[in-house]
Amino acid sequence: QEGPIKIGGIFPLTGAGSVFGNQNFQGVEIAVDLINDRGGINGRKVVLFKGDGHTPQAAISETNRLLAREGVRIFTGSSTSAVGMVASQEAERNGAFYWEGMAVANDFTARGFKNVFRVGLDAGGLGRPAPLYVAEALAGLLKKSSKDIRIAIIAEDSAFGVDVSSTAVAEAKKLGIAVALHELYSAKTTDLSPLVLKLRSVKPDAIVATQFINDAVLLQRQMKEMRYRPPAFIGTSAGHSTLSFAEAIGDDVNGIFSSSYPNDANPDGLLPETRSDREEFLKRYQAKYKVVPAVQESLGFVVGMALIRDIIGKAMGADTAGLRDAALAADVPAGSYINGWGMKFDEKGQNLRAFGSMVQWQSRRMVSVYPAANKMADPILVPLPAWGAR
Amino acid sequence: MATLTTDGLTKSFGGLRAVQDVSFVARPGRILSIIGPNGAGKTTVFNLLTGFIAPDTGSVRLGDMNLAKLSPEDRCRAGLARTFQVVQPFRGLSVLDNVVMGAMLRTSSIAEAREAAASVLDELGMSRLKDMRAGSLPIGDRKRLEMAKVLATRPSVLLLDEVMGGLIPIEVQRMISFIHGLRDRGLAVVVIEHHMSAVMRLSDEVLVLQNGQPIAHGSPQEIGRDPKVLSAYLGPNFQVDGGH
Amino acid sequence: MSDRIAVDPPGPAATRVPRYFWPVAIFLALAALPALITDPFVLNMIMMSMLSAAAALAWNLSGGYAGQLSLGHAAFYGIGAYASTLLLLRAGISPLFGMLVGAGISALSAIVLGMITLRLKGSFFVMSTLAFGAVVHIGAMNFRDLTGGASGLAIPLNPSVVNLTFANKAVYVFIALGLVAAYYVATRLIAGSKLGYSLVAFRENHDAARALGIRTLPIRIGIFALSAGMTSIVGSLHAQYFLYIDPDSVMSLGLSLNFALMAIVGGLGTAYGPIIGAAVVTCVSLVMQIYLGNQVSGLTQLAYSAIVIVVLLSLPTGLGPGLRDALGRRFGWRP
Amino acid sequence: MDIYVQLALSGLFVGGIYALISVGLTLVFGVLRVVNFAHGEYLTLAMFLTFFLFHQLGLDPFVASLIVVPILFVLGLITERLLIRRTLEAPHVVQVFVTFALSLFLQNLFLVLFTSDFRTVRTDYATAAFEIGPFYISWLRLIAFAASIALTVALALFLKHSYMGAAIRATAQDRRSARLVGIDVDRIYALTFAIGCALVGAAAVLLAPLYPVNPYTGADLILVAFVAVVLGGMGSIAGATLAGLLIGVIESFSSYFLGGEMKQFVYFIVFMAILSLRPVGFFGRKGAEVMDVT
Amino acid sequence: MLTVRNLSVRFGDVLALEDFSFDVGPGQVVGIVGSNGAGKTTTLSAISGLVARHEGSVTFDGEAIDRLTAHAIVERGLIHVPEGRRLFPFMTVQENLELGAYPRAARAKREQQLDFVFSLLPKLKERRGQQAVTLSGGEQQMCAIGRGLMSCPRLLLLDEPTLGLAPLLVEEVFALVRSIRETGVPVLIVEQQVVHALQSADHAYVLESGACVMRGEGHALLANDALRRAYLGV
Ligand SMILES: Nc1ncnc2c1ncn2[C@@H]1O[C@H](COP(=O)(O)OP(=O)(O)OP(=O)(O)O)[C@@H](O)[C@H]1O
Ligand SMILES: Nc1ncnc2c1ncn2[C@@H]1O[C@H](COP(=O)(O)OP(=O)(O)OP(=O)(O)O)[C@@H](O)[C@H]1O
Ligand SMILES: [Mg+2]
Ligand SMILES: [Mg+2]
Repeated sequence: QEGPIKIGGIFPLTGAGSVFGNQNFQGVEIAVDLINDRGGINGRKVVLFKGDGHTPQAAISETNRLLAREGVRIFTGSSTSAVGMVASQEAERNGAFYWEGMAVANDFTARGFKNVFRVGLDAGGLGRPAPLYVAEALAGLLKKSSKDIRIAIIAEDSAFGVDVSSTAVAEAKKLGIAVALHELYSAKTTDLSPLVLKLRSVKPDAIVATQFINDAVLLQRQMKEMRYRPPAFIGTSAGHSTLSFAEAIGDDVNGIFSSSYPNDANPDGLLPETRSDREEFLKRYQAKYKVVPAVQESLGFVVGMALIRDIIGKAMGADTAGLRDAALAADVPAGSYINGWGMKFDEKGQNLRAFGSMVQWQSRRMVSVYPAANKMADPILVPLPAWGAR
Repeated sequence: MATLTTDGLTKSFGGLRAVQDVSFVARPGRILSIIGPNGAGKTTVFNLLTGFIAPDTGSVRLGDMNLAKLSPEDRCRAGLARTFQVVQPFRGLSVLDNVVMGAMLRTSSIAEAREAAASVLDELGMSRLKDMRAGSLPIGDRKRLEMAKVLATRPSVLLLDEVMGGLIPIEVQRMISFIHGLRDRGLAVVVIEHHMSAVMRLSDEVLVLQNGQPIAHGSPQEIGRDPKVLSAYLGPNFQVDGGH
Repeated sequence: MSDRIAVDPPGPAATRVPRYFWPVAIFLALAALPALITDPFVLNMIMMSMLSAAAALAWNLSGGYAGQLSLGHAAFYGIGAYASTLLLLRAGISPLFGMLVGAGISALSAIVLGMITLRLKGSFFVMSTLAFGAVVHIGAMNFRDLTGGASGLAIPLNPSVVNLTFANKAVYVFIALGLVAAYYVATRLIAGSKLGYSLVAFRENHDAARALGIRTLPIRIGIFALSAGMTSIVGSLHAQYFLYIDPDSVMSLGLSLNFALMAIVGGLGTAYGPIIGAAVVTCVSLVMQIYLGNQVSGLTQLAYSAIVIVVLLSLPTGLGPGLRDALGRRFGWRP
Repeated sequence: MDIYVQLALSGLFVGGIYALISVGLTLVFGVLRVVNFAHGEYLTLAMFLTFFLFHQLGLDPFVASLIVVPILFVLGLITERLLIRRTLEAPHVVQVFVTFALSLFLQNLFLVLFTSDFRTVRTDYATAAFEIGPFYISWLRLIAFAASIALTVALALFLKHSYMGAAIRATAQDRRSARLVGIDVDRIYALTFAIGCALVGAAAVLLAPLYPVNPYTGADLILVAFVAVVLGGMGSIAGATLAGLLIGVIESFSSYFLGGEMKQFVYFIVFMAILSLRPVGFFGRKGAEVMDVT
Repeated sequence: MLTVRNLSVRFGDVLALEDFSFDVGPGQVVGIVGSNGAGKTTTLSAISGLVARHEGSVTFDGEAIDRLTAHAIVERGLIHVPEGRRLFPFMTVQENLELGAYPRAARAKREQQLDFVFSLLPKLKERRGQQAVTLSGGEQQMCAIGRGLMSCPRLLLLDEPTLGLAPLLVEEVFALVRSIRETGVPVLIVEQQVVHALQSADHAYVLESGACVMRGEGHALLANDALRRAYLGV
């Protein structure tokens, strides 16, 4: 087989989901560039095609377009579950290979598809770290036992917030942590003060929040306005691990945790060649976009590297059956990707070596504090100091 | 053909007594005119009769049927049809289609309705207008179209609200003959009109309203001489035969 | 709402060719397509056009002929999608039956909604349908135990006729084409009937219609319910084609707006307009995606919306009637 | 008890901004009979402008209002001239969908120009608040509320007492008659549309320090404004204001007592209930929805 | 004052008015009569700028006004009181009247003009606070004419001012027209009450299917046999 290896990226690049879609896509693109600059796969170049799956309808037509017009047989995506569900289904129906990164829906790998794999986390992967961290570390820092600590779990009501927060609730129950409040709201809201009032009356020891950016910012501001401060605040990957979040609330961001895709890993825990990938990625991203990459960008990079280097590279080509075999055979140790992940799939196609982590904003930078493998620093500012004193 | 009977119709809008205790009978083969100053409540009476407004008290009967519970559309089905003072054409449709909408009431076939509509237009001398858009007709033709639409429903009682407004005398004359023709076919006709010379020639009897109340009822000649009517409505210079 | 909406000119149909010549010819030509085309992009494009056309035809019955501009029809689409999907997933009932259940539920909700809102006029009606759409959408988001909430529902890929699931796209296209043909014929029959005339009468002048003995409320509620049921069936088909539904993709306001937009772009109150509108709008935006999609994000939609504006401003009665008038002037041709 | 007062206060504050957004919309509807689906995008645009003035030139949002509001006014004039005027004679549905397409156009234009990132105007006083007894009141929200009410009252006075205002009201009631008494109806249309845009510009300036902006911000907010406009009675300034405030309060109470995800549900249900009891909204006039039948 | 030459108006394929020429001199009442659809309203609308596209010329006080917009024509004192009254329905009588004084020239004299209108039409003074939509037909007509007078007209165009009015009010309207003429303001009146119109008019024109078929002094026309046969049926 000659000619380039074609990969289709189906992401929401316009519309409401486009913030993360674009960030993911940029990460994948850096991976493609890097691999091409290193000589491609067996001398073949890798070409990444853009597909704007801003709605499921668009996702299905973009998948078909890339299949028919560009001859793409390998797809990756998708940022939002609705898009990922449809794009992967369409790939499966056409006998192509599909590689998911960020969509977290638990159902994603439960549909019995043969050629669909998720290298990233499911909802549990994002939802579990917060209660775990509360039980293992935070309770102690707050001088409580995990039996009498109480948390409030709040989330925006899209698939992302609902799935992640309900696994957090389940995990908390399993760990014996009292959930004092579980509340959902629409991310489009302009006023969260009723929620703040409720939090104030419930008095949780920690808030576990799954939010997007604008509502994350709004909540922090309104808590400040109303002089309400929980002892600890744990956000989630989407809203609380972005630079816009820190940009919007300034130093008040310090001390806030985020249960997250690992944005970064302790280089000591990484394999040597991964360390150089990490430097390459940071260098290239900053050169191209003039900002430091956050979690969604690095996730995109991981997704790209895993697919291209470790699946396509191993399969020696782009034939679906070969890719599937390569995926099922993959056994990549932890620490092989810049966020500390490795890769091994279960029979349904879920990566077992992806894990969520806990980061904390320290001096307006995100620092990994959990799990041990990724840990870069100790947590600080627990309990949270007053507003304006962080 | 049926008789329309109303008894003690009354209607207030807020504090305004628009219609007060109006009773009359419209018989087949007769023309009853309702006249009175502007704002006397004439159009309101029509709205009450046809069910567009519910009366405070009073009853409306068509033959043996009490109409109180019927909607405007069902009253029309029962044979009581009206025109609007402020004409209400289906502006976007052709003249013919306007009339088809009326003719549909008596047939379930559109083809038959079209034939019926065409013949009504013919009777009214409007055939040449049948493909014009109703919205582009001048006021006089709109008034005749208004007539054509309701005639196509083949009513037994016909309520006409100022169909002669905007017509020149010769056209008024033609309209009078036309309405006489309807009467002779056995329709009961109730006419609201300000055109006094027309009223005098047209009517078998006249009811005069003022401030919502009936102030006189009788033959055109009696009305034309009634001092109350002269001072309230017609003016002192009015002459029974010559109009103004 | 307006007095200047195009109507299929009631009147003796063109004489030389039989009344249904052109529609039948076009339908047969289209029916041959799925057999000839294998390109999945084109098949998908036809499928999307047909789904949109069917929904726009259904919308047009109520929105175009009766002038009841509903911006809540996505709710019925969603009810259809959810009813057939839930029956399939939870009870193993075939979508072939499930879509009828959905249509029944949609029609019933339309009747209830109609009794409340069809008394409202103009923009008030529009906004209350919009509110209805929002309520159903929020309901689907929040009654998670039933609907799966925002996470949506995935349908397994088990191809079979009973499951109304096929590996081959061409089959879907055949089905959708059949649905469009059925809706087209239904529209023609209704438009030429007393019912159709009554709707137009209501649309043009409510009081005048009542004064002519036309019982407007029952027929308006009836057509609203029919339109809702028809929309619902398209929603069920959508679910079976996408094999995944969530509230945003099957009951969003954007979807309602699109149904209406396609009917308007094609020609409101005509039987062929929604088909033309749906085909043109869908194909133009998909084809544009090929050329603009790999450039800057947002460019496709930017161009798309600009084209819509230009079309609406230059052919306010829609592409169908607009082109027909133009052709008529040039060749004296009237389909 | 305290909680009720605090909820009512936060509801009113949000409602004030809803009111200001709605007032422009209802004014344009009342006069031009155009339902402007792109109203929200003007809000977005003005928020972006405020952001860039703040970010590039360091202008405080309140100072920036002196630039943003006039720019929006001019953009309103231009839009009316290029687009809206051409739809006035078209069927109603065409108008609705031209503004809908315009909203899509602007959203994607912002996307191309500014990307989908959220931008925040971060002022020192963004979260400043004071306490009265047990209540916490955000200065910014209080100011936003007061300014909304003040602008609405000013607009109502302008309409009631100036010649121009009378001309605007007259045009709303009958455009042909307005021509006949010497009113330049085209100018009134342009002016009204521009005032509508300027009002939403003012709302944006007040909103910018409170809320991050991206190309879809306006679209998210505008649904509330539509509901407020209809609930208040289309074309009624007082009605839109009252309805805006009411929706704010309903949202506030329902999110506290029923949960945040239910608040839209509640106000939509209230909306449909009120319309079924009073089909013309609070201050709508019977027949107003079909008033201008030329 | 007003000179109209070869005025023609077309609506699509319909030629509504063809080659109509006439003059209105100072202090004159000029009448236009004719059957339905003859083109009377069209004539007035073309003069006042409501119908923008027409052929021919319209000169007012020596100035060509046929390319001016409706409001610019009003500014020059040429005031059209339209068919069907067309008040501002949800404004009070007084507000309606005050809007009549919208043209710049009239604003200064608003109070004075209001007194004048109220003295001419005392009924309006009585109803000044009432919403126009609730007035009776006759009162609405009074208000419409009053609103025209508020603009300090230099020429008044009245379109079917007696349509739908009770006989007593018809008399009043014609009396009003005569008293307006007394104040020196010329009136161009379109009427279907042929007899009345011709009696009051110094000069009159008869339109038929868009063309002027007869012209002359009002009284002379009224005596014309052909006219009596065609229009009065006697
Ligand atoms: N819906 C309404 N609300 C309030 N007042 C009304 C309403 N309808 C009619 N009126 C008032 O009731 C009175 C009677 O009106 P109606 O239209 O019946 O008069 P009319 O005799 O037909 O007069 P005209 O000869 O001028 O047509 C008028 O004063 C009118 O303003
Ligand atoms: N907007 C329009 N579009 C098309 N045709 C029109 C329009 N307005 C008027 N016409 C046509 O122009 C002709 C003259 O109408 P016009 O209204 O001037 O008559 P008129 O003499 O005032 O009649 P009437 O006494 O009934 O008021 C009519 O044939 C009418 O159909
Ligand atoms: Mg009347
Ligand atoms: Mg006329």
